[in-house]
Amino acid sequence: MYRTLLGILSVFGAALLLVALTFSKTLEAPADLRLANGTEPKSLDPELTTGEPEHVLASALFEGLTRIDGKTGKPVAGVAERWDISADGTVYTFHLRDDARWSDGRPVTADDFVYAWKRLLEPAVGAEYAYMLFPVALAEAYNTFAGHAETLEKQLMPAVTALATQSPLDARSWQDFLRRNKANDPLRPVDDDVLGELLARRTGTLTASDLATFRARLEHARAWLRDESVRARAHFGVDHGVIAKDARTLVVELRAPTPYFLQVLAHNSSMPVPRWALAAHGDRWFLPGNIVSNGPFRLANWIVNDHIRLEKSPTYWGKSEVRLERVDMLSNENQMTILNLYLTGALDCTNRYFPQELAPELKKRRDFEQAPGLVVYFYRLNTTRKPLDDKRVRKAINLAIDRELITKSVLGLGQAPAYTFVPPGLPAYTAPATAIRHDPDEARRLLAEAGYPGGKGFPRVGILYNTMEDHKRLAEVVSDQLRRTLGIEVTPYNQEWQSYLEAERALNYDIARAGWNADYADPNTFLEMFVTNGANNQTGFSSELYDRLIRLASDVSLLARDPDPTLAKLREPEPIRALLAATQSGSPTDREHARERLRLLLLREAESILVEDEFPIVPIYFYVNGTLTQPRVHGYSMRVLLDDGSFGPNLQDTHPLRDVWVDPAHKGEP
Amino acid sequence: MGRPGTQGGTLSALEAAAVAFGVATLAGAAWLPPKATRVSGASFGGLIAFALARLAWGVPVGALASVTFALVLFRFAPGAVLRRVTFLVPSLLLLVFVTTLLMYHAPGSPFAGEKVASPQVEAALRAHFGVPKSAVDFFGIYLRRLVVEGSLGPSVKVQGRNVETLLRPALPVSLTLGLLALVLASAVGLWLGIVAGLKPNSAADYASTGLSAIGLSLPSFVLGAIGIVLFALKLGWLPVAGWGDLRHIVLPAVTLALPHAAYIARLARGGTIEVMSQDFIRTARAKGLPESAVVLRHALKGAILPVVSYLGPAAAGIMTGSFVVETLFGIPGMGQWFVRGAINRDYSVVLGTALVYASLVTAFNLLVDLAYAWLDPRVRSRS
Amino acid sequence: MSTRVLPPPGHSPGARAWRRLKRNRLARVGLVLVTLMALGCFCLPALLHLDPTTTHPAFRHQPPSAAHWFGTDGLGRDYAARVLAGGQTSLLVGLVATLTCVVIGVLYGAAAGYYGGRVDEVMMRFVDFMYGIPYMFLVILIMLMFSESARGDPVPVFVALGLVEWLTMARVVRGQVLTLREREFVLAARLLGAGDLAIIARHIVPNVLGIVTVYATLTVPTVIILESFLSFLGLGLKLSWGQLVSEAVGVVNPVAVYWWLLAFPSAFLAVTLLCLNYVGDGLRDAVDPKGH
Amino acid sequence: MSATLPSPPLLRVRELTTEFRTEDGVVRAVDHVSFDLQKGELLGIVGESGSGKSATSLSILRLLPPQGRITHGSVELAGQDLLALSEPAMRAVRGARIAMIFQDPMTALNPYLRVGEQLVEGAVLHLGLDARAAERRARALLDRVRIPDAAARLKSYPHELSGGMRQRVMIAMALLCDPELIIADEPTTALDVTVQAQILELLNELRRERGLSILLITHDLGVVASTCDRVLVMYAGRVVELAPAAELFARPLHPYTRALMRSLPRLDVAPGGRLETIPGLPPRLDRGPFTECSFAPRCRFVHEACRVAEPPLSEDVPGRLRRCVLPLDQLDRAETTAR
Repeated sequence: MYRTLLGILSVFGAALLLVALTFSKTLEAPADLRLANGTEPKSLDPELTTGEPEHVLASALFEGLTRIDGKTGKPVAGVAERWDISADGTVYTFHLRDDARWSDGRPVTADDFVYAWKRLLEPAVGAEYAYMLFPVALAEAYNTFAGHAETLEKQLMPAVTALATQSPLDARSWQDFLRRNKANDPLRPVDDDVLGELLARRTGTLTASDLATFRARLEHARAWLRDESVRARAHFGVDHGVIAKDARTLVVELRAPTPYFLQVLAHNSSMPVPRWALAAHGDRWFLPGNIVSNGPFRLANWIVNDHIRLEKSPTYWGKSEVRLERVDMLSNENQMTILNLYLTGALDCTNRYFPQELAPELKKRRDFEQAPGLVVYFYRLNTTRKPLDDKRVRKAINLAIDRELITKSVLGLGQAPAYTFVPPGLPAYTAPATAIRHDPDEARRLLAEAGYPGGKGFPRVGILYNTMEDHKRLAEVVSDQLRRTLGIEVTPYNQEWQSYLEAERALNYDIARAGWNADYADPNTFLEMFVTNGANNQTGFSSELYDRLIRLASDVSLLARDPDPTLAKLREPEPIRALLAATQSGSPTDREHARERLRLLLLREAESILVEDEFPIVPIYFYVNGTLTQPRVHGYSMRVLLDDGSFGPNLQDTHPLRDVWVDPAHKGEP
Repeated sequence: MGRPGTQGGTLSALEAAAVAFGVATLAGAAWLPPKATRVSGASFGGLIAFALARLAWGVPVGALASVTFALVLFRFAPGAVLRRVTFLVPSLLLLVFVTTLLMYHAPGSPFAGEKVASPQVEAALRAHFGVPKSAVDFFGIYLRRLVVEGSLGPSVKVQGRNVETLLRPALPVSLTLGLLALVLASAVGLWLGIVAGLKPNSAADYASTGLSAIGLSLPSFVLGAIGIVLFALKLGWLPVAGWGDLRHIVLPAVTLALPHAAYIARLARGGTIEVMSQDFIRTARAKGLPESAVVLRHALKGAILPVVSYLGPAAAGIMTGSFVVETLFGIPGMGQWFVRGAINRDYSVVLGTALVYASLVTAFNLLVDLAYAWLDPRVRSRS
Repeated sequence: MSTRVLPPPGHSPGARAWRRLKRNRLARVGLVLVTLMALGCFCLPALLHLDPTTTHPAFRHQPPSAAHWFGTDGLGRDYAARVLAGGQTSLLVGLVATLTCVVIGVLYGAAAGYYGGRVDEVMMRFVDFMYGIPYMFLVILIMLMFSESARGDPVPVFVALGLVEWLTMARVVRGQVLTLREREFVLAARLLGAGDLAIIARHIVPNVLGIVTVYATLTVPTVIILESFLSFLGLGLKLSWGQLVSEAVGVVNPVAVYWWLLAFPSAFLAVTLLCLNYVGDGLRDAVDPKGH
Repeated sequence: MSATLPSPPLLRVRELTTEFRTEDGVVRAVDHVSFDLQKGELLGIVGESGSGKSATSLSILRLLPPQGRITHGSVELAGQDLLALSEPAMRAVRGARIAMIFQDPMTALNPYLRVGEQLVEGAVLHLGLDARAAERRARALLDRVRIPDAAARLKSYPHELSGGMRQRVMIAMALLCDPELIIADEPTTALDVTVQAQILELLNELRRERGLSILLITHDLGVVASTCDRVLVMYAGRVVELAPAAELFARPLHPYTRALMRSLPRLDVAPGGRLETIPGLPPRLDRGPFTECSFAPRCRFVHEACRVAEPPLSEDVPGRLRRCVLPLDQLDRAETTAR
């Protein structure tokens, strides 16, 4: 029997030994700053990352031509020490710093950028953020045209051939066919009026000859796309688009003037990558031991699912400005854990990862800071499904929701109720008039008009959200409001992320929660997605005018060709007509200025289609970002310094680590 | 359409046939004659040893080691063990295949991001990560990687890493936590249960019943949350979450152990009461043995037998229960991969964790069976 | 004759078990409490006109009061209504999943035990194989597969939980059947020419019902706990005790203490699970006084 | 009674009363039982199951299960009151001075321990032997109880031995510390008939060889007849008759003893004759205290006097005790008419 006891004891001993072994790892020196950084980063490859945690890390490890300044939130000189912009705003010449160095001591050269950008745009690499560089000439062609040509050849053309047997075809099935085959995406870059007319046909029928024309035009489009792609591959990075003049001079040619381009250059997608490290380690080049970086920090340690340790880079050109020696970025998604870690002093900054449900309580604390963000929270309505295919129903839903109550009592962080789609705060963009408001009586009237008086006969609809407590709470409130105001049965239900994405894309939902985060500070990032069959549209919403407005906004010179048909359909054509005239006269700066204002007005007209006529979406609120930060941490602010010396909100919630410091006097304080 | 998930729940004929074949193989192993079972058990054992040894020492040494191991198995291992091992390999294969099918038929692809990528990007990613559109093809690729390259495949969602590199640091963490919880659960459960069983209806009995009640009636994450409030937030004795020093392991291990401790206490109490009512205990007392000797020498073994047979399921429960605790306490263990892999559709991660879990559970069950045989001579002589 | 010599109690095994169960104080209390709990969850909401879904965001996080016995949650919903409604689904999931697992487990176990030999070995190896699959994993995958069409319907959860919990039941039943099939009455039935199905249905199944009842009683709490784990991962039911408890655990913090959010559903859950466990234990002792 | 015997008894049991708490109330399993056991004597205790024989033996060793309690009486071993001893002192008696052999050697031996381990522990404990000496002693004893290949058997587990072997191991275990008294509780019940005889023979041999006193508890009158010096008959927790074995079998004085004997197969009765059974069942002991003769409901000689009160034990024949009010001649007469 004593042997049994001995056995039990030895198991005990073995377990303890294992514990000891696990913990015998060398302990790190304590960090100056410990930040919550959300979920475990999937990659540190600046070109391939997509998530917020990865973005934060990439911005600390790498530096682009420009970087965002922590104080002003504006792009300032990064690897590029200065730059010249051509008079028409389409050619940027960057002069790289002499002392910009990789962490292995090599200089950062213009070639590194050319290499990185070509890599970003290389279709086989599969970078999701490739489109960030699309303002650069040939970039889009380089990245997508070959694929588009292939899609046309392998998918769309055989499908059209097969469809030809069913002609004549009514326009509804035609649009259905186009949506199913995702026909618009590959054809969007193709400038062909005949194709455009056929794609946009929503009434009448399509005859066999229409389809034959379409097929012939597709053949043309395919050939054009292929040729353009070949051209782009031959010239991009060599003598067109982006050119390394010498080791320290980089010339970038843009397709059209892009006011936010310097901002784009600070984004991780256009940061340089060390080509020798990639060659040596393949897709593991960013792991500890392999990584070479050029930013203010370097990677010291990476404990998966626990934390990433950054330390100040000794080769960074601006190292005298970097005041943090060691930073721990915690990988944890559990908001309550993060809050509790913060409150017990194990964390210096919660970032946005605190429980939203406690927002009203946390708001009262002095170490809590907040600022509106460029994010809109909305519901997609599936316009292809009954009864949501009726815009009166969609409007009724929009009117039945009490956004005021939601932002004040459910969210409570000071979020603004959203009656339009584009978040406020973007310079020079003013929101259009909107029909969305809280009006239960009108909502009931509209629903009755649509044939569901008092909700009678209204089929049960679901609100789909991805699994997360905050979305759940909101879906429950919204469904309750709809139920009580309209008398309709609404069931909130969740799916985890990947299923949810799948369901949204396949239009396999009635109402679906969504959020959209600005890629860059411009309304285009919000409005572009609702073009007909756009990949991110996902509502089935389709409006010819909307599509035309978005296209015109991307190149306002197109409007000058034949303005009247478009202007006739607009709500406020007069200011647009005036600006159109201004783009053709006056000084180049005036013209440039007029073009920009015209662009924004066109986008505004597009937005008004969403919120005044069609309602494919239900905007709910505009985000407020907040954080709890220990008082000893400085430079981690939700406010930025504006040009006029006053402070404004840190709209994109960016906090470059190089500009953060810790007050040593505060050390030791919990 | 293109994405695997949209096929819904229907199995293709090929997939169904493959599952049927797998089940048949598993069944066929039961009809192997003893000699063949020895051969297959030993060779499978060698195969598994090779898979592990190759990771540690590389192919040539690994091969040598595994051949030696197989020969040793063939020569010395008990038939029952070899029989188990014979079933193990087809089981694991079937497990991989069935899991692959489930993953492929679940909606959503691993390549869907928030912003829609073009079909070409997805195709490039599929080719790069070796995740074709058909489950059967994927199974083939996966097996080839496993057998030829000795790799569990690249993670789709955590770029630049193979599943084994992800799991290697996580496994000791989970094993430490799990083993500690198991030891804790056994120690506390046995102690309470035996004390309670020796004196039913005494204060000790009520105390242990009370503890079991708590352990049985609340999900572990509630216990963990209460622990956090009490010991981390109110008293400040222990950290809220994280991993790094010994203080970090206390709350998670206790949280994980408590429900099992409760169950073990119940089993041990029952076992003790039963053993103490046996005739041979009276015999021992009639010899004039002091009560301590009666309990330690004569009763303990019998009392812990039901507990031992529960250890197998308990180990499985602790391992699969660990991700709740790991999530709650932010511990970088296996469980997180397991859940996140399934939710992200990170196919290789899911299969890798499933394989590791299944092997661990099987190995532990085998150990438990051996321990049982060691403790109970009657079982030993029967097998 | 004298009253001293009593005839032996000539009751059926079922009646004897029932008598023993009634003598077990814990089991008796448990049975009463569980019954009360079920009655409360299913009848009280209708009687008291409690509505678990109507939100009043302005009145959120109210501590218990006369108006709201259990306070209100983060959306101002009456928490008593939610706890009771959650109880309905929790009890239902326990019941339905257990039924599923009983049906599969009894059929499978009976077949394995009855045919024995190699058939038994194969069937049991398959059970081992299933044990080898971490059960949570199976649940997650099954739920993922159904989540699209189900829209939060609890049925996939029922199915998923039933599908993973039948293994133990199958093992227990098989063990019983292995001994039963050697018994005289089975041999007699076979000599009389009864077919396998008839024997299983008429002789085997009724004789394992006792032990099946016991394990079924113990499966209910297991399933309820399992569902709470799923809820913790966001994969569970929309409104169940497990869901409420895991939501409450999500707001455990020192800033604002909403104790009622955790206390009430936990208490209901704990009492129910405990009672079910005691009833199960009592049943086991009653059906099989010698234990396992 | 003591006057008829020369030396003071080894074991002296007086008014021993043991009660059990059960689900249905308190049961008096042993009810004022008194008897003496002389050195070297073999006393048999006979009775149906549930008559209190085993409870008596367990009471002597104070090994009652937790729900049992000795409520009254005394047990003296060589003049020392065992019931007054402290628990450690009592442990020094168990195994060393009084050893016990249980009914079912299958369950009485610990299945998880080797025979050797179980054998030697008593010797180590009581005799202070070291492990090797204890093992030598155990081996010698196994030889003595005629277990072949004793050394190997020490390494065996109980389930590897046959029933008879196991009982021999039990006997060896009992003999290990040279006790003065062995209580054998139905030592042969679980064994084959042929083995039974061997075991009884062995016990008797050992008694003679070592001057042991043995208390043999059995329900088997045949066993008693062949081995015992004196016999105590118990019914419903009480002594109903006590007599030297030969006399008891020649002329049982209590209707219960007579009924018991008639239920035995006998060689002096023509084959084919029917064995008798005792009608009814023993009383349920939870119904006490007795207000009538406990055997009355089943007694074929029952009359009014039996219903009035419990009859006392009386020495109607010298050297013999019985608990019956029926005059001896009436009993004999009734017996012959019944035949």
